[in-house]
Amino acid sequence: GGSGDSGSESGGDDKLVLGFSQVGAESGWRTANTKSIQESAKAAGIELKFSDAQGKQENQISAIRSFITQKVDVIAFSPVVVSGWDAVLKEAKDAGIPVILTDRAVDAQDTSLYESFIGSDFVEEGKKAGEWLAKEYEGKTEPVNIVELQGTTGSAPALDRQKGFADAIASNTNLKIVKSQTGDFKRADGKTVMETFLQSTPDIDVLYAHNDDMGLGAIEAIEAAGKKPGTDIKIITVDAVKDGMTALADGKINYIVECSPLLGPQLMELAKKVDAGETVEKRVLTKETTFTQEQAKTELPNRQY
Amino acid sequence: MTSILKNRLFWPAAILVVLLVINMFTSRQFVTVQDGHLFGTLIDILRNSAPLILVGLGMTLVISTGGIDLSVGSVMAISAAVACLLIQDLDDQNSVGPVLLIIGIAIAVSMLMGLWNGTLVAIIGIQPIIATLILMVAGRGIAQLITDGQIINVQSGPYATIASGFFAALPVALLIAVAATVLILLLTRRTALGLLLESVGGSPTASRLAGIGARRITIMVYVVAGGLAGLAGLIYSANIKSADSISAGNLIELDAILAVVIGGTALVGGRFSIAGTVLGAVLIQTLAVTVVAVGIPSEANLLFKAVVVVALCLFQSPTLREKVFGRLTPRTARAEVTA
Amino acid sequence: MTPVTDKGTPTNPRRRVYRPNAKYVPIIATLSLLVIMYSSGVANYENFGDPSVFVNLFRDNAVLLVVAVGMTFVILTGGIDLSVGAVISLTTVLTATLLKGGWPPLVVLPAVLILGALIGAGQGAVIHFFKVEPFIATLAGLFLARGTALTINEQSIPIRDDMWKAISEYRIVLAEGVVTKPIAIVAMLAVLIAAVTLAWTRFGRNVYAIGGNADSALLMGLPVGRTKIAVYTLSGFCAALGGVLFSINSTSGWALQGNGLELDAIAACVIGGVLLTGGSGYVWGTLLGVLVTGLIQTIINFQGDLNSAWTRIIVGVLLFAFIVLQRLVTRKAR
Amino acid sequence: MGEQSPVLEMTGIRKVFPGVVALDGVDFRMFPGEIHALMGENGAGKSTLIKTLTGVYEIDGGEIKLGGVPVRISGPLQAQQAGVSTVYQEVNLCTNLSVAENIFIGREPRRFGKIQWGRMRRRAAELLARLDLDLDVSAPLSSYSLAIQQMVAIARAVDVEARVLILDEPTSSLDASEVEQLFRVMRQLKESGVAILFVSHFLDQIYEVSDRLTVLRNGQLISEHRVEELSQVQLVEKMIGKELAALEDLEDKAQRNRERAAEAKPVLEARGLGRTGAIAPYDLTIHEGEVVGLAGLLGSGRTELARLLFGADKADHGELAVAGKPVNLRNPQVAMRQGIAFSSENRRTEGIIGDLTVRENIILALQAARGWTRPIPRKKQDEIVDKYIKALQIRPADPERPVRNLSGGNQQKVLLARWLITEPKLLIIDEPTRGIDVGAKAEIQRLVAELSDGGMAVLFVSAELEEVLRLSHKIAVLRDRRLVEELENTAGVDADRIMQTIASGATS
Ligand SMILES: Nc1ncnc2c1ncn2[C@@H]1O[C@H](COP(=O)(O)OP(=O)(O)OP(=O)(O)O)[C@@H](O)[C@H]1O
Ligand SMILES: Nc1ncnc2c1ncn2[C@@H]1O[C@H](COP(=O)(O)OP(=O)(O)OP(=O)(O)O)[C@@H](O)[C@H]1O
Ligand SMILES: [Mg+2]
Ligand SMILES: [Mg+2]
Repeated sequence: GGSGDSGSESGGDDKLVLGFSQVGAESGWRTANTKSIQESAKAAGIELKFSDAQGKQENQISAIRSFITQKVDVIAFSPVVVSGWDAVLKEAKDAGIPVILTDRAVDAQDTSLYESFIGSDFVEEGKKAGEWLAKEYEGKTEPVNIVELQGTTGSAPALDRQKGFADAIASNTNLKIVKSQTGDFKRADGKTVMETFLQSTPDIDVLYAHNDDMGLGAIEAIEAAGKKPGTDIKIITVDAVKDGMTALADGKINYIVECSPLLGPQLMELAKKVDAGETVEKRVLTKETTFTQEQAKTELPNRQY
Repeated sequence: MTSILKNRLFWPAAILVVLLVINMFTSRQFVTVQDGHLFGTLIDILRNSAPLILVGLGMTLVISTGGIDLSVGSVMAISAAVACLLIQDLDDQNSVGPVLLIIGIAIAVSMLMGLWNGTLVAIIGIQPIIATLILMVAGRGIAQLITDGQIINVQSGPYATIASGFFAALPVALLIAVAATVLILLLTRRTALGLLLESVGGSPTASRLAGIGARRITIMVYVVAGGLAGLAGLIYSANIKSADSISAGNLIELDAILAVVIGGTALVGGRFSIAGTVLGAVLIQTLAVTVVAVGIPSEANLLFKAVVVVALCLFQSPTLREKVFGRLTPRTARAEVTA
Repeated sequence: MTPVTDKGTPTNPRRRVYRPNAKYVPIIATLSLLVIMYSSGVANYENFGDPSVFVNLFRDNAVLLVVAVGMTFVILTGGIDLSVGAVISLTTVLTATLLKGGWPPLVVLPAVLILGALIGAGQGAVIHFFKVEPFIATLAGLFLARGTALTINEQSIPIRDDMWKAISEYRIVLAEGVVTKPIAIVAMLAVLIAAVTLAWTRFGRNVYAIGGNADSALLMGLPVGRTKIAVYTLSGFCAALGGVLFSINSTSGWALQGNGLELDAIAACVIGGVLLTGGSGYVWGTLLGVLVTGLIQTIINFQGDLNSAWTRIIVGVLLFAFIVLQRLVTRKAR
Repeated sequence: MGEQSPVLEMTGIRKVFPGVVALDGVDFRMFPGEIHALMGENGAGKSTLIKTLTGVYEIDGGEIKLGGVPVRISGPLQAQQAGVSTVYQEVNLCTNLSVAENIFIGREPRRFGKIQWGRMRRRAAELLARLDLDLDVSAPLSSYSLAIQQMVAIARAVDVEARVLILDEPTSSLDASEVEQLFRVMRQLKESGVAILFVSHFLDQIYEVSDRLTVLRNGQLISEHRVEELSQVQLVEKMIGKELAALEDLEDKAQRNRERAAEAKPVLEARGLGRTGAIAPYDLTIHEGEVVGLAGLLGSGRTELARLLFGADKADHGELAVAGKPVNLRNPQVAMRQGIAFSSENRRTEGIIGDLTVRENIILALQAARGWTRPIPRKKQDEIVDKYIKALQIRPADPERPVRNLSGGNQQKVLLARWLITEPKLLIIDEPTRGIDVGAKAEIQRLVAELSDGGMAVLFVSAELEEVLRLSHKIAVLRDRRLVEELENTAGVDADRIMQTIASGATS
């Protein structure tokens, strides 16, 4: 089982109590994120109150309120959605509990409502992907047909990765997104959507998938259509989970922008500081990078998720 | 002519044909022969419909008894998780025998899940929607436990075959769906099961007094639905050569119920149509493909789906049909009265 | 000759003794199980006994409660409304968009409520006039409402309107350290009004009659069509009201809001003893059903060490235990 | 009365269902203050005519005038508003609601829009008292037997201020005293100028209350008469369109030899069998070839007694032996395996399965007994079904028609057929002749006699005492849900003797 240690009900001691509300468990990435947080909390000697919102904002709001009722020392959460946190954050502030955002930002007007935001920048990720592509086709003039597999319609990573990518390739007129459709961040949907792309679009040169899973599904479809992924169709994805890295090392994916779920240690450090009343940076970026096929080969053995 | 128009399945079939024609134009290969087997959009659609058809078949039987099964998606996830977990541990993932055995185990586990549902409904007497909701919620948790929240990859040739292989020029997944359909048809129409199901769904009290063992039949139906969902889960996971416990069969219960209703089976139970469900399932899959092929932006997908469903349910409505087509046959007598 | 009267007890008195409360047995059973569940929470978790935990149930589940109230009417007629979650999302998106566009809040509020009612009425009309199954008609409504919301704006939109924010932040102090929010009051009012409507008005009784047997109701000369359309209108209105409460609770609008809420609402009704086949159940039951699901969620939150997998399993197990116990208790009492 | 103008006038009414012309140019009229009987065999179109009048069906031709004004009634609600109050043939009430509500729903007493429950209950109780009923009006209707439900439906209809009151077979499961109450109320209403349309298959009842009658046959109007103009024999001839000789022949056969095998083996023995709150423990033995009749008033527990013998309800006292061996009838399946068959009085909710065809409904019990793995071959099905459609004169004689579309009487015949084909050792029939026309009733009685001659044991429950007396070897009398006496049906036993037993509790 992936459950953490049993949070003993030892209210009396001065152990730091951290309430963490996770978005859900919509992907392997998210599970790794959860694990990282649970393990690093244990390592750091922090008592973790964990709650899974199952993708619903209302659950998350009530979880945070429940943390307030339970009088935890620090609250951290990965917001399901960008807006709508003003009221509950204010409640936390009034109760004197500092809040740290992880992974996704909020658009609260009053930034004093939270102490810090630690996580990746999705727009930046899209941009990195676009920049690599622009570089790859630098100086070439023949049209390049790109298809895009979007994440869940309306979700922040999907919107931002789409935007960052589009911005980065905007100046190269020969790079054109010919089809863009949601694959819901799922492998199976990635495969079926790619099948249809292949049937309805004659020359696909590049596939940009908003996560590894959809890309991996699409690879299946490309192979079934008798083409070589990575060669006939260049593939860029985001995340860099182990399966994606394997495919990258095998040459089936060309480029992966990392979006690291392992922000547990950084979060615990922040929590301790915040609890101690130290001032912390408002924006902490997760340590992450990008991978080419060569880099993947060396990195692959170290991947744990 | 009018008798064709009156058939409940006419309009779903007509819409299916329209969608297929659209796909014929948008796709480069609608049906061709490639590497000795059929290939193209049509084949993709049929192959990808297989899980929904299987789940829909089970759902039809459950609905015919006046029940409903929300847990099918979770059962799919469990079955896929069990199969992939076991295959992963095989010494030789490509040996056929053990893989078949594992498939058997996964289906048996799924049927056990069905037995659980059936027991809650028939023995304890819980309303089906809530009885199966329990497994819907908990089942996915169980699947997540089995896979430890990660995606389990397998590299088994025989396993992948059930989703993407071909046999006699036809996709294996489609053949499985066809076989299941034929089996269910035989089971319901060549034995008395169909009659007894419709009777239980039509009036449980009257059926009991006619000496029908409604309990046993109800349990059996949930077991069959579980088994079929398990099979669907295997095809789903074989298609991507991995077990994804979170997305496998997510929300498929809605599509399956929709397929059943489009196919002309009433949700209150009673008369059911297997062929209708299959048609409904293929229609839903075609719709999904058409949305991509036509390039409808993803934020408008739902609107497009809504338009088709609205059109469909209006066309299928007997009253509307009478109002529109009834005019074709003049009713002088009636005109007199109303005048 | 044996005196007939003493052993062959006249039937009336006996019936009078147990029949009337027989119909309240499910509710009483549910209530007692709820109390047991709450007490075991208090026994097991620190701070669980804090009155605000219980009071917060109403605030945290206000939206669900309002929607479930509307759903209760629909289910009582033997129908179902799958569109409520989508109507919520459309309402929040519209509210946020209109408020952002500078519309006065006092115009936006009635506008979105009326829109919700109209969507419901449309569905009801399709169901009644064209004899379309409620499931498929409201599923189409779901696609339509959420599709519209998505096309209006895919992203979440913050609400900066002063009135909305003021209501959102307004606290009602019930006792020392126990506060609640206006949305909870609105939700309880909805329950109250619904209960009165169902028990004391002709419309309410027609709802039960139609659920019991729609054909008979028609032959008895009840306005079946009108009532059916009315319940879907009501459900649409409640969903829109739920949407407004949602937008107040989260001061934002988002097209994916309320995803799957229809199932939660249906489940709450059914847990509360409303029969899906129609004609039997009470709004009070629905209230209890909502509290049960809310309490399960609270227990999970207090447990605090469950990952997603275990969360689901524990929710399932609690639900199972509750439903089976409820079933056994009511069966015994019959 | 002739000089008066009719309150209701229907001319040239035509109604076509797919495959059947149910009404073919029927004229029908009613005058204020008359009781008008609508007569005809099963499936003649009586109920259909009523439903076209109240707007349940849209007419395909013809005209309806109320009080001389042409009207278009689009549904029961409009019919009620136009002053037409109806009790339909199948009891159409909402069993999930209380008795009081069923009487008042749609016109509940209100103040400021709020229903006055107390007043409603009081008025309901008063109304029922008029029909000599004492019920707990706040109990759900489902806790009462079908006969009571029928009385409640009547109470509802007679309370509505109406110009025209329609009663479609209201007496089919009432016993003599209830019928008397009903007639009393009908006469009162007639005095006050209400026109009452009355349908019944009991000729005696027709002659007792009606002023005038209209005969339908095969959806066509045959004739209209003043009741005293027409003898019973003439009436029946008009209904069936044949000379009556054949019918009398049937009646004769039904008169039968009731002395039967003293040495016959018992098929079923109940010792102290009972169910708390339903029926007090009773002893009952039924022998091979014996017809046992159950007599009693409305709600005396006949149905409850019979249900225990089929496992439809579970007994909580006593024991039961079938063919000498003790058995526990846990459910109907067990009973069927013991060779017991039971046809319920409530054909609509406990009998037919409306969506299924006549054929499927007929073979259902036999198929259930064989199990789902052994389907009855289609050819055999057709044979059996054809045989019984002919034998019981089920009309229309189309086995593939959904049974829901059959007339009430024909549905009843389908149910009988369902149980007859299982060839049971003991046949329990609760109100088998409910809603069945004269010809078919004689036919069914003859059938019962014949079956018992062939060795089948029959438990016969009927509200019609005549019928019970004619058929039974032995009569068990119930009162207040207690079996009070068992009588050999010898020469001295007649209706009076039984009524006396019922009235006094027991004689011995
Ligand atoms: N909804 C329907 N659809 C098709 N046929 C119908 C329908 N209702 C009635 N019929 C047919 O119309 C004819 C007249 O039926 P109706 O119910 O009026 O007979 P009835 O005179 O009331 O008989 P009974 O004495 O048995 O009640 C029958 O042949 C019946 O099968
Ligand atoms: N006069 C009455 N007062 C109160 N309850 C009654 C009365 N008559 C019948 N009932 C109810 O109806 C049911 C009658 O039982 P049952 O059906 O066995 O009667 P029955 O002898 O078959 O009479 P019938 O079927 O003619 O009504 C009982 O459950 C009882 O609750
Ligand atoms: Mg009739
Ligand atoms: Mg009876």
